[in-house]
Amino acid sequence: MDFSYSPAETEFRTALRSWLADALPTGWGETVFEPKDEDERARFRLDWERKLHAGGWSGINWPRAYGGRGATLVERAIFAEEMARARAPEGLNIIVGHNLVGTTLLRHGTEAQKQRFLPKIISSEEVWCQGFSEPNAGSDLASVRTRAERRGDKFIVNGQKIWTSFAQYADWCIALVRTDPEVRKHAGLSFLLINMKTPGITIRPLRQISGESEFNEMFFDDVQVPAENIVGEVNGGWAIAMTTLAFERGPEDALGRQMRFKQELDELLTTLASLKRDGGHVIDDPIIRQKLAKSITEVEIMRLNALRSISRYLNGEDRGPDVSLMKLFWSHAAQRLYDTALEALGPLAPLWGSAATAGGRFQLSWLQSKAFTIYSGSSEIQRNIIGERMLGLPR
Amino acid sequence: MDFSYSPAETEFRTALRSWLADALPTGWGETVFEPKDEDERARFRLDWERKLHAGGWSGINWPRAYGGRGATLVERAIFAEEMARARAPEGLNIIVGHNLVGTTLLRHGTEAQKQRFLPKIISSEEVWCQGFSEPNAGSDLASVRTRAERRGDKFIVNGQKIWTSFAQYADWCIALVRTDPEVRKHAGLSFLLINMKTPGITIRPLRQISGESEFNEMFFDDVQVPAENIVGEVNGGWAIAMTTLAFERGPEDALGRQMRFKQELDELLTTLASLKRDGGHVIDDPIIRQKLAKSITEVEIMRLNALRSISRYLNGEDRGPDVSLMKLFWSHAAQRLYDTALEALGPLAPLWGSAATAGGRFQLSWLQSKAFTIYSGSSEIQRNIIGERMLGLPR
Amino acid sequence: MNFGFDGTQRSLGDTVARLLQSVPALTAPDLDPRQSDRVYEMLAECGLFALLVPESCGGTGLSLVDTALAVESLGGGLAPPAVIATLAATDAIVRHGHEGQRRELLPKIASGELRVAIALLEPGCGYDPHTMKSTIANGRLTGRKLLVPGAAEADLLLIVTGSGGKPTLALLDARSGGVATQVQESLDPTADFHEVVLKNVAVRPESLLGGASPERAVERLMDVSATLHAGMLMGIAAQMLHKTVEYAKIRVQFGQAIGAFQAIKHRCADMAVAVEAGQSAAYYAFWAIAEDSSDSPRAAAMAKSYCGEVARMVCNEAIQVHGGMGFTWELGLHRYLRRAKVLEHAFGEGAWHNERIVAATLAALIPETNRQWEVA
Amino acid sequence: MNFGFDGTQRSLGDTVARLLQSVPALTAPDLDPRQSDRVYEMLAECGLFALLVPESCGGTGLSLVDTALAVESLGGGLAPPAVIATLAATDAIVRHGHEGQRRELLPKIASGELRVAIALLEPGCGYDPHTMKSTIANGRLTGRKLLVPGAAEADLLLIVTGSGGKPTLALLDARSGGVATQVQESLDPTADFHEVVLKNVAVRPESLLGGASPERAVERLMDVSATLHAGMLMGIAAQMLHKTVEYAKIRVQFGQAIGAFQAIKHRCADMAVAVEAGQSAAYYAFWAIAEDSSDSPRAAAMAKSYCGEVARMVCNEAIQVHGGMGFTWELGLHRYLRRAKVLEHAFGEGAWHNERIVAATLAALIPETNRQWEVA
Repeated sequence: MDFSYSPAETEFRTALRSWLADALPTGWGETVFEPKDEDERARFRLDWERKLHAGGWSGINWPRAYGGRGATLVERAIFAEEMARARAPEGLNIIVGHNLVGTTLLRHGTEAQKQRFLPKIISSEEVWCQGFSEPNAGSDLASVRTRAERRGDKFIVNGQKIWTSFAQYADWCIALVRTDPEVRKHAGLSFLLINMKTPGITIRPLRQISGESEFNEMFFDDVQVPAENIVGEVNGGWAIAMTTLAFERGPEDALGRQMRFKQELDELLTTLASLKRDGGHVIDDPIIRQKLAKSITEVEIMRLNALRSISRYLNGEDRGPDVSLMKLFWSHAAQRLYDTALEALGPLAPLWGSAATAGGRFQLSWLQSKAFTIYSGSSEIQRNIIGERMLGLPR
Repeated sequence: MDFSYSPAETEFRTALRSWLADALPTGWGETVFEPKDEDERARFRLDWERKLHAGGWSGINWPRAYGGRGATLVERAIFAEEMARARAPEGLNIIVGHNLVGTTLLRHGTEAQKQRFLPKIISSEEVWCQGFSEPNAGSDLASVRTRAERRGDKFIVNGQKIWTSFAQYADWCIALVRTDPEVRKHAGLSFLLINMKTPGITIRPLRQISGESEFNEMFFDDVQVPAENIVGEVNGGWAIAMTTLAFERGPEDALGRQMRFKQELDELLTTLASLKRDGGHVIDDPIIRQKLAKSITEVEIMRLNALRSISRYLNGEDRGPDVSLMKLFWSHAAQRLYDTALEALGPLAPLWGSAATAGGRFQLSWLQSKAFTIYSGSSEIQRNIIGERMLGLPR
Repeated sequence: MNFGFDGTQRSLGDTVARLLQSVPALTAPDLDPRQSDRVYEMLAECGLFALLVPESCGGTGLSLVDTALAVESLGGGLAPPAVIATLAATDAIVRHGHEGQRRELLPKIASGELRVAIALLEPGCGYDPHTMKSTIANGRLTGRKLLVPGAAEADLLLIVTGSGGKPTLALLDARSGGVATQVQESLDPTADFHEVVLKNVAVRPESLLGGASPERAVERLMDVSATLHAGMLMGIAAQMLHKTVEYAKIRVQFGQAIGAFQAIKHRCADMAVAVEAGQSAAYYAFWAIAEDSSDSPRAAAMAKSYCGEVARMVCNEAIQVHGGMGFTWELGLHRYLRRAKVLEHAFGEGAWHNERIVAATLAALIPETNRQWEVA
Repeated sequence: MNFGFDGTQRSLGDTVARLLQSVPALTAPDLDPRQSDRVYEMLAECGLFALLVPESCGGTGLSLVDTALAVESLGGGLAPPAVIATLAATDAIVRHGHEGQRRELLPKIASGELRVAIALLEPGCGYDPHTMKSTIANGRLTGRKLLVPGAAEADLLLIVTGSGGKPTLALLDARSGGVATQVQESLDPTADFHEVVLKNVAVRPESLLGGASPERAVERLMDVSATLHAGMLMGIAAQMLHKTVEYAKIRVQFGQAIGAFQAIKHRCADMAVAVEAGQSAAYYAFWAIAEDSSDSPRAAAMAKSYCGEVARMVCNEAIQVHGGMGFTWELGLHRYLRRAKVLEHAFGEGAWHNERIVAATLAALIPETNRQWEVA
């Protein structure tokens, strides 16, 4: 075990840190922030990703052949830390494009698919979305009903998807579709790459309880998909989707999220240090300090859990149910963090927007956090996976 | 809704209070306590029950015909409160004899059985134990295998029971036995009354994690039970056992337990008020006070939950899954209470016995509390009952 | 002794619940504070505001405990918090108003003609009425009040403030000179919160409540408000439990209703236990404050603290069991989540009331002299 | 950067685990403090006490992080806490002992010839070494120490005490004049706790640790001990998880293994998440104190607080899943429950360390001057 860094790793960190100092606007994270409007924010994040790419900091751990720089997993972790330190913006294409589509294609795509798609993911020229869940296939994902019928050199796709993040900004979609309705439900699924500009696709934004519309419903009406845009074999989609989900819940994702939670926790601590109530500083309230200590510890453990998984992969182990452990932990810990934030804000916690402490960011995050334990595989699904695949308990 | 008492109820309370003042030894609960030795304590409790009976305070809500005084449920509740106020000892025969056997016989016994058994329960001349669970029939109680074969005017009983409270002091046992192994498992059970002096019964004490041996294993080897000692019909035992369990978990039981938790909580508060640490009183620690507040509230709610159920019965409703709500609540709340007690005792919490704060009673109770969520129907079973029978969720 | 409600009490609860159900906008997903404009009038028409007014003043002459189920229905139906502010103010005037206030105001409150808003919170203060910065000096009240529900529509403001270093209650015309009211953005815009700025507002002695013991009037207002909030919170929790159980019966995954899975069934059972326990605490508090029982401050504190925790847990679990649908705007569960949160933070959160619970319990248990014992 | 253990580290863990398994009495149900008499010697024979001793003093010259898995095995195997007291004392002598102490004591510790007991707690005090009542004055130490594991068998006592108003460490012969040792009854008799009464015990200057900065030696001892305790707690938690999962696979009710029921399966999953998280915290603390990283006090505090909570939760759930068998004496789960509890209360409970975590975090995050900002 060794948490110290090699000279090469330290050099990587220094280079990134100095690049970030130049690339981010002056006053970033202190006086300058992301746009509030959702569409503007999406454009802002896409611009930021393109800037990262121009600087050579996009998809760093991908092979050089597809535009990456072949960075090690440790460098990937340093990357996450430095982004956190600089409070750099999140990306629009990171979660689906980089983490899901990229990694899935690297494992299961044909060489032609890799050549066609990977460079444009890394450059963020093409944004991706994920069409897996359906109204009746949520936790029970293998029940997807969206049909893809083979006609000549095309698949004809009909059906409905739901919870599609950023579909409104996406150029492409990975979709899990049913190609054989006659067989056992897991055995009749395929994995398609669908151009979002194809006629027959309708998007309807879904508002969340936070008021934002990160998610969408997607309707496919006789959508034509060229046959070469299948990943893997026909009816072999389930196993590929499982790879995708393992990356969705993996340490790369967890480190990115930890970055954001750490920023918000630090902001909470500095806010409470300056917030006065009944003549004292809120930060000095021993009851609140106990809860803060728990969140400080849990946010640190989020990072350590992710680093442990990365180290397991470095030491030759495969991705497995460890990703479910990680997701279950961070999702519930983050909910506790925002519950604590609102408790600490006290009598004025109900205020929203400009009148609220810290501009209402903790209230918004609190609302958003309610979804953490549901999306990307609900806590119930993660517990099944851990119980059965890791602990070996019977189904 | 009315928590005030009628003149008759107030008179009942006054009479009981003055009787208790006379009946309990001087200094009771302050300088005079129950014996520490388990056998001595059992005898002490039995003596106390007989004293209660002599004073006319035993089985007060039973019909006069069987030795009770036909008290109302409200008087029953006042009784529990006054016993708590006086820190009166628990009884040995209350939980099984009075609450389970008595109430079951009152509902399902023949007149002859009532005449024979009830007066001796109320007088504590005969102590009872409960032979329901078996090593392979715990949560899955309907799986009992102890066989009872009819031979002439007798049942011949063979098998093993477990978790039998106070079997070592008991004169009689209620037993759930299999009389028909061929039918569906719930349909082949009968409910027997077994004299513990019958040849063929062996008792082996089971030590609990607290070091005490409240429970036993019981082995039946060709035990002869007169045929008239069946309650209800042959193969009709399951429904009767369910009545018994509803009383085991009922408000009478809950009020008795609440009595003890309230005593211990008060003892904890007075202990912490006099306990000094680092120059201050432990009771002034704001972090500990938060946890104490929760336990104070929960112990009060235990009482209120029980009173609500009693009021439901008064208002004509039947006993139902409300008893599972009550048991689930008090068992977990009591565990939190003793966890809080040990936390509050702080660095010296590991001490035991005479060296420990308050003589180590909180440490013993903490150990004992681990069983609360398991016996009398585990929390998992209670949740099934509430989910299915109260909320109507599918099996 | 009977810890159950009688026919009249139950029927009041049902009436209010049905009436609110007839206004779909109340529980609609969108956060429009105006969607409930008509509700106050409807509730007045059905006699809600007359309940606590003595018969001699044109009311029904019931006690707070009679309203417990009605308040629960107000909570579950997402009635605006301004409604319970008027109920709490009615109790304050009945118990601590002088003859003039009772005679003049109560009949108009009973008929729905007068609405009262309660102003407690201030910037930089907690919930303790002793620490408020606003004060009455030389017959003038100056201060700044936050998160006052329904202040813009209110005819009267019941203001928790200080006078001569002691907490007091001033009952003022909302249109008095020097009163400025402005909408405040909040987590639950439908709670209709306002900031009220008070600048040298004239306060005549006859506008004060509580006569010679204004502190008792303030304490009672806090306890009554805490209890009413606890009741509202339990209404939300019961409603969330109900919706969750119904959803678990019809939502199918893996070939069966999700309510058959223990992961869901047992969670629903835990929600039911929490609702039962919270109701026990809330109902007892209603009884205790109605009877002015000596333990009523403690009972109110227990109810507010515990029911806030219950509502929080139940709302979170309700969203979780509803899965993806749970966090959509359209299903509207967020309305209950938001409302529960703002009620949790009104008239004392858990930690604040917990401290009061311990203090009250110790005061009853241990005579002050014993507190100084030491253990060797 | 590699947050994994190498072959040597893993093998050390396995060796200790196997060695302890060969002593069934260690985990037997009965609470006999003597059941583990031979264990100290066996561990010495396999070289455990040489690990932290520099090669120049006859040891293996490893660092604390190398012992993390071995400490976890000590926890899971219910090795007596006296074992880790000697390990913590070894670190104290290596880092803060003077040349004479190092040269004289370390070789004998390495060989198992010398055992060290650590005395911290005092009546009426908390965990803070600054508040101890025992003191050294005029070369004489007087005080009373409680819950000292293994004091009767120890050759040396490492005593946290005060001198000139500051915390300091005295390393004394356990048989010095004025030292009286007596067994203390405890929740876990197998932890072998003693009371140590010190009456005018002679303390020569060369018996002190830490040279010019004794406070740093005390702080380090607290952090090292907290971390070692966190490691032991995780050993218990991992062992309880393992036993619970194995039981859930074989115990049949309602016609299937209970591990198939979500009520049990999901609880096991939550236990696994807790164990993973606790190990993350504990392993990082081992690394941080081994490297003397600037965040090591915070890392140790996090590990002790969090792992105490994890072990508590996992032990409770383990008993629950085992049902009736869980609370029998014979199955012996109570041994782990008791041990976890006494370890939780040693070298700082959760609340105490939580306060340190917040203080350390704020100190790093906010320069002191900023603490005085006010919000309008």
